[in-house]
Amino acid sequence: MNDIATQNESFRAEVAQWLEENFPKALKGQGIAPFGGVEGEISIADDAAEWRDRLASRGWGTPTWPAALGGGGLSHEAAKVLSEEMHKVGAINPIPLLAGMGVTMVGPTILEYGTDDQKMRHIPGICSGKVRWCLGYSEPNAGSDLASLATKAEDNGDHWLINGQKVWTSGADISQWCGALVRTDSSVKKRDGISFLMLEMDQPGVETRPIKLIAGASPFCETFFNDAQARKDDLLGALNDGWSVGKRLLQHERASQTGARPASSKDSGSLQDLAKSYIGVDDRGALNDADLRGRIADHLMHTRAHGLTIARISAEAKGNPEVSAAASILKNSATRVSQERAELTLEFMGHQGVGWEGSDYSEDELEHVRGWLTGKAISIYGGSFEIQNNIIAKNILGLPETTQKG
Amino acid sequence: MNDIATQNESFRAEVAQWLEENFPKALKGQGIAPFGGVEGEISIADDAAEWRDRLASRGWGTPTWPAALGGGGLSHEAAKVLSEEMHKVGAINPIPLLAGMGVTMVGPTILEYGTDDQKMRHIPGICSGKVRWCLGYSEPNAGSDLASLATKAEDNGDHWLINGQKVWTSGADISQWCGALVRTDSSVKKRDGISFLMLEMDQPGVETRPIKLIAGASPFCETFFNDAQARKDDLLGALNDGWSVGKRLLQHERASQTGARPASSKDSGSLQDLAKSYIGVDDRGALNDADLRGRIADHLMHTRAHGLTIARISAEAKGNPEVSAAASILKNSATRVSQERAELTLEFMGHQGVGWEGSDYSEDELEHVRGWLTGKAISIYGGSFEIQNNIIAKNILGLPETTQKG
Amino acid sequence: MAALNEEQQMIKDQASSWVREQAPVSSFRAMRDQGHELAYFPETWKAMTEMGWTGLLVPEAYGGAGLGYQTFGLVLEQLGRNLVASPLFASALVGATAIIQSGSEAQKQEFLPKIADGSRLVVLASDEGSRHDPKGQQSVAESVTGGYRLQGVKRMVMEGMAATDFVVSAQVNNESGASSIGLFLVPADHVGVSRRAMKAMDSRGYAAVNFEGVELAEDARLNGASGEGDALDALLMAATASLTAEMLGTAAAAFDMTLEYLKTRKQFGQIIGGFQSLGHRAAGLYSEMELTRSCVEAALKSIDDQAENAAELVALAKCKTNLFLHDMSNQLIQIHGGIGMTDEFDAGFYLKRARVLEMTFGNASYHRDRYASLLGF
Amino acid sequence: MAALNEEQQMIKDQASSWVREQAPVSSFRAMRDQGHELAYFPETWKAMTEMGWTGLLVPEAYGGAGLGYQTFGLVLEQLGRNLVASPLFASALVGATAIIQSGSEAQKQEFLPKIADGSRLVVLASDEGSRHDPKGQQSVAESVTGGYRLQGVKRMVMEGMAATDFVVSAQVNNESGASSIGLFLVPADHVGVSRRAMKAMDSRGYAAVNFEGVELAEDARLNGASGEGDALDALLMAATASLTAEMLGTAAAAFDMTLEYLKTRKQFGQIIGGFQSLGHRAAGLYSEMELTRSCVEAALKSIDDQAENAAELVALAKCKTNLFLHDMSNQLIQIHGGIGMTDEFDAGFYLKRARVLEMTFGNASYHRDRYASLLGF
Repeated sequence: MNDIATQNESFRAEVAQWLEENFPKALKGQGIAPFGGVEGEISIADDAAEWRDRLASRGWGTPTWPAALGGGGLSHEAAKVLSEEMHKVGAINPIPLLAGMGVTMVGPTILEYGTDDQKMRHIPGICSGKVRWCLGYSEPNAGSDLASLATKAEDNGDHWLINGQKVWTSGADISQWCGALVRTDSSVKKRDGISFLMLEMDQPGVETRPIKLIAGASPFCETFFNDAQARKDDLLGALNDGWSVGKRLLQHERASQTGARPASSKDSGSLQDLAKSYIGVDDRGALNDADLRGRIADHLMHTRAHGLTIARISAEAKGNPEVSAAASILKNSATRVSQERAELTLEFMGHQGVGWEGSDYSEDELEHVRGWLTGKAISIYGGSFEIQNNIIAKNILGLPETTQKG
Repeated sequence: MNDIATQNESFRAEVAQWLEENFPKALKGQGIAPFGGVEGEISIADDAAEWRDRLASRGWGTPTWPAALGGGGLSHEAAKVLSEEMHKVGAINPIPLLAGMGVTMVGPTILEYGTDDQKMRHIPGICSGKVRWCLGYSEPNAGSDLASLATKAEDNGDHWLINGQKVWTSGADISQWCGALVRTDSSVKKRDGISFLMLEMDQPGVETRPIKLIAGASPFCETFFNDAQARKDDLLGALNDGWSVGKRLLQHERASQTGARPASSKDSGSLQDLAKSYIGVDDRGALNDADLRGRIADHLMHTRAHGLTIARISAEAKGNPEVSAAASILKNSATRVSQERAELTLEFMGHQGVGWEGSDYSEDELEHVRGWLTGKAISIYGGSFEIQNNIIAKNILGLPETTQKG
Repeated sequence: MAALNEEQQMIKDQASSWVREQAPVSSFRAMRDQGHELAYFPETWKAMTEMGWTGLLVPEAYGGAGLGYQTFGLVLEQLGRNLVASPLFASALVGATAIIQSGSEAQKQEFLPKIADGSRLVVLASDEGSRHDPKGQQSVAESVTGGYRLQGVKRMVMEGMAATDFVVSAQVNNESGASSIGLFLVPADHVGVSRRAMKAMDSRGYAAVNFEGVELAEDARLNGASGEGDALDALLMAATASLTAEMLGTAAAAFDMTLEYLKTRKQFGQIIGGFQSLGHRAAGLYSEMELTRSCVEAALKSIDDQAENAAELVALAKCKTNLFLHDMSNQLIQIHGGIGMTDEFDAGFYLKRARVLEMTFGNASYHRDRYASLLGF
Repeated sequence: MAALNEEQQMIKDQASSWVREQAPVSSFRAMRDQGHELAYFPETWKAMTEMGWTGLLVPEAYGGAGLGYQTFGLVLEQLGRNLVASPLFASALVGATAIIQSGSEAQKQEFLPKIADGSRLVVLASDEGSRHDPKGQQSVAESVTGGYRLQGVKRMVMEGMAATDFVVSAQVNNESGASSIGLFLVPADHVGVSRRAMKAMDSRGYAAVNFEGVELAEDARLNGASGEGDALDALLMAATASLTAEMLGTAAAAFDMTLEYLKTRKQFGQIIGGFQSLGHRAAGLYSEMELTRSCVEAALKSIDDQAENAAELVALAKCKTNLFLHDMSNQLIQIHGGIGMTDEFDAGFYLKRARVLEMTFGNASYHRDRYASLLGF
């Protein structure tokens, strides 16, 4: 066993003991719902808050971030050990959930582009799980074509003055901070006049309005800026260079979306067992609907291929989950896994797969339906299915650009 | 029964009697192979020639064409009656096969665009089945983008002088005449300087070279024009207006391709029976491969939907098989039917579906394989799959053009 | 569109303009938002009655127009376009068909005029478990002196809360001991009948109906024209063929909305319909719609003609409309992007309705299997 | 590409440059045009022997390198790229595996060194009818005094004309009367063995081999490491996993040719790869190739590791490579258009080879069914 391996094993023992002493067993297997009807401040149960604070005190909510800023200062290997040990005892890290876009997207981008002052002011709050971030990207007329955004930030001497409207700001109504792409120069080509600005949500010039979706209530908001303000020194990256900052942030997003998520949080059992429970099997144990059986097998094979590909790409990157060009491939593949699974589930549930509410349907069945609807967005947000294919064609395969530059 | 119906029924009786007296029973169900190793002149068996000449004497090889030009002068209804009666006795009309592109494409276009003199000179030969036509369209660097063709025709006072190269001239080596798109003005936009020229193949300036395909020998040729000549009055349509003439001709081609053809001429039995003979059935009579069974069912449903659509569109056009915008839909749908059928056939034949020659494979099996390969061209020629989709998007749906004009 | 005769053209035009003017999707939205118990507006139903749609199928002798399924299909297609909610399909088509196909003269006289004038709603109660499985009925009609005792639970009964009468399918034991499936007319207020609304995702009217030892007279049975075993099968064929017309309308409206969006939405400085991948996708969907329409029309015609190959054509039409509506409803959302995900926009209604329609009378797997069996493989 | 160790990287590089420089597709074309009896060039085989590929799997004790399937897969992938014809797969992989997995010490000593030096070609003779159906063997090895009498006809035997020895599968009756499948080593020149070449569309070497009352001694049987019933299954798993590496190479080359064409061919005044529908198609194919590669590598690793889930991973890999190679070979032709249809261009070779590879050791339906069964549904 080499030195690093020895270190990891001793770290593993340390983590195990710490968890034994600090993780409240009552929270075993429980996440902390980040969404859903919460208004104003995030309030969570006392033992959850306690667990959050203990984890944050070691920096383990954001294990690979610098210890000086509130992170754990761990190597990727050590972080993997931590994650494995937490998984063993059913401990879920609540901080990425609580920090909104803070841990997965804004934080890594601040660490990369931020000034020392910005890091000191913003990173510790994210690491603590107490400051929640949302993102102001899309606008009603700037969806996939983000570069045509119109929300304006004017330099008002000692602050930025912001006017405009964003949509799909997830969790805007419960976030303390927002990272927004704003137009700071209208005289140049679309991408060139954009900056990345960080601003507080709790101010008179900011108004949020939740969006109801086809699946019902949602975390998404419309967000209106009417003379909202931001500090002069809360521009992330250079003035008018927000496009590259924002694009980098989206790569972090894509990387975080490459794992296929189940259509419903209850969706932990195997798809084939669930299908069997609705359809039954013949005397050789095969599903009683040969056609559906073949399609479920195809789906499960695709799911497995997707998982093997994540593992392979991660292994090739030697454990360092670097943002890579493969992210677009995995994003589309993850989309297919999720949406296909949801459609198949609906299909084999049959009459029980079209319920909306009421006692005729089990809670699981209703959740499958809502999850199926919610999941339709996966191929739209974070760079639509079509946009990912453009990226693959152009960036990976080197084919000529087919669209005008945004 | 109205007047027209009465007329049709009496015509039906006339046809039946004529067939009884004139159709050689030995030719029942036999076509006359238009392709395959034939060189120089078309030579066919005596009884086939006799049948061709008898049919031509009534103009019934081209039943709806004007009687004065050698056609049958029949209404579409009467032509349908003729076709039904011929089908009943197994009589196949050899003239479209013998005339190459004459009956299906060149003839209708001459009838539409030709001068009286051109009609008198060219149509009777087509109706007789003795003059075979080929088409000079594609060039090595002008495939789907036909308008970029480079073969040039210069006005040499009393004749046109032609230089250049064509490819995919089907049957060029056995045709007497060629309808070619040629560039007559290089100074204008690509489409605007093209003319449609008719020329004799049997002259020193024309050389043909057969193309071997992935399925083996083929009717296709490369055709080289080195100072070939054409009569001044054999320009079809106006000078430099060949694009619209040629496009119209392609619409006739597309219309003739909308029926799905079986992958192999031996492919007359039902697909499902053939599959059963290779795979067997279970005790409820279902194919022993449930997965393949579902895909064959899907294919047969698509095939039927395709057939119903041809019937519907023809009924809507009140029996007049007018060239319509729907041709592109039907072309792509026919392609799918043919290619899918060929792939499924190969698949269920298994080991017997990968043979190339020799006694280990039946003649039918080998023909299926060759037909499968030949059929790969269906989605390429006559306007590729992609070109048809462009046409549907633009001409039927009214979406903006995505490609630069050819 | 098949060539229509003058009467059909008139009925189609009437339906088309009524739907456009009187029954926009906003009307369906209003009904959904109110959480209306019946899941349709009585005034909608009244208008349909006045236009004579409730009597389209009913023979003239019983107060109807005596027209066929192709004609009814024209109306259903228009209704499908705007997701118009009413018991027209459930009663004036399915209920009427049951009685026309299998009713005695007395049953016809009692029910058909009232179906035609809209005063009685006669609907089919057949499905039970999670899958459409007409041969697998668990409900039983036991022969008792003077009639039958009916026992069973039916689910996803269309317009089951509004119904005045049910056509109930159940296993009946023959004298020989073999069992077949019979159809029975049961008033909704009969002793032993109870029902509750089921809330499906398409916000339409469904009920779970319980038949608990329901005592029926001999003449409650629909004996069937062609032997008792075929009554449910014949009824489902006509009902399924007709449903595909509504599905086609729903899918066609989804296509039209999508095409309109492709022609107006700009991204990256151009109309998005000019992006070739979207243009080709639209071309593919349109082509599929054309093929589907041919199948729907052929299926309806085969019912009118009582054609020998009707069973094949109905399986074909249902499978094809299922597949097309499935793809089309997904693309409706995908191409509209974020706006398509919002409840404020109508796309979600079409998506939810699509899945219910797909499942109704058998999903694609069901009809694919049926088609293969009918073709003998 | 999985992270390779130094030795693997070296072998891969060697294979890659040898294939590029010494075995272009034109070499396969020359072999096809000559109608070569063995369907490979002896000098190709000699070169492979000299590079040590014939001994890659053979344990060091028997004169080989003792490397694993992942390493062999690297070579096969490169060979697949240029359709290199040789008995390497049939003998040095399949034949060697049979003996390594199931041979006695004596059999190993007799055969392995000669497989490694290329002097003996030991190939599997198993398939019989038109479908891959290892459980449905019709060949029978009857127990007779002192051994077996073998009777059967094998078809599509890879490199069956060149083989010096066959590994023949056949039903054997146990003492209990139950039957299982056994493997037998039979010299090609044994009395009762006859063969003729089968001309398949990929122009590779196949034979139909007839075993007519072939008398075998007891020790002709490969007894199998883990019970007699599993020998064929274990052999087919390793062979199938390895074949997917070759298939991946073939598909990847087809992809590369297509991509190159997309970047150079002009139509309508622009590079055709700039047409979005083609760009997206290429993106889809590339993505599918990435997923397929992961499955292939996992399957090979599972064989090396003798992993418990190897059967699942092999079914997964074969199904995925079948589907991808199928699509890719069709798109190779479609995107190349007319030129792709000509025999002068190489696309047809890939298309024809693709269908043979798809069918070999089971088509997609076969492995889809197997995967579902392994997952218990």
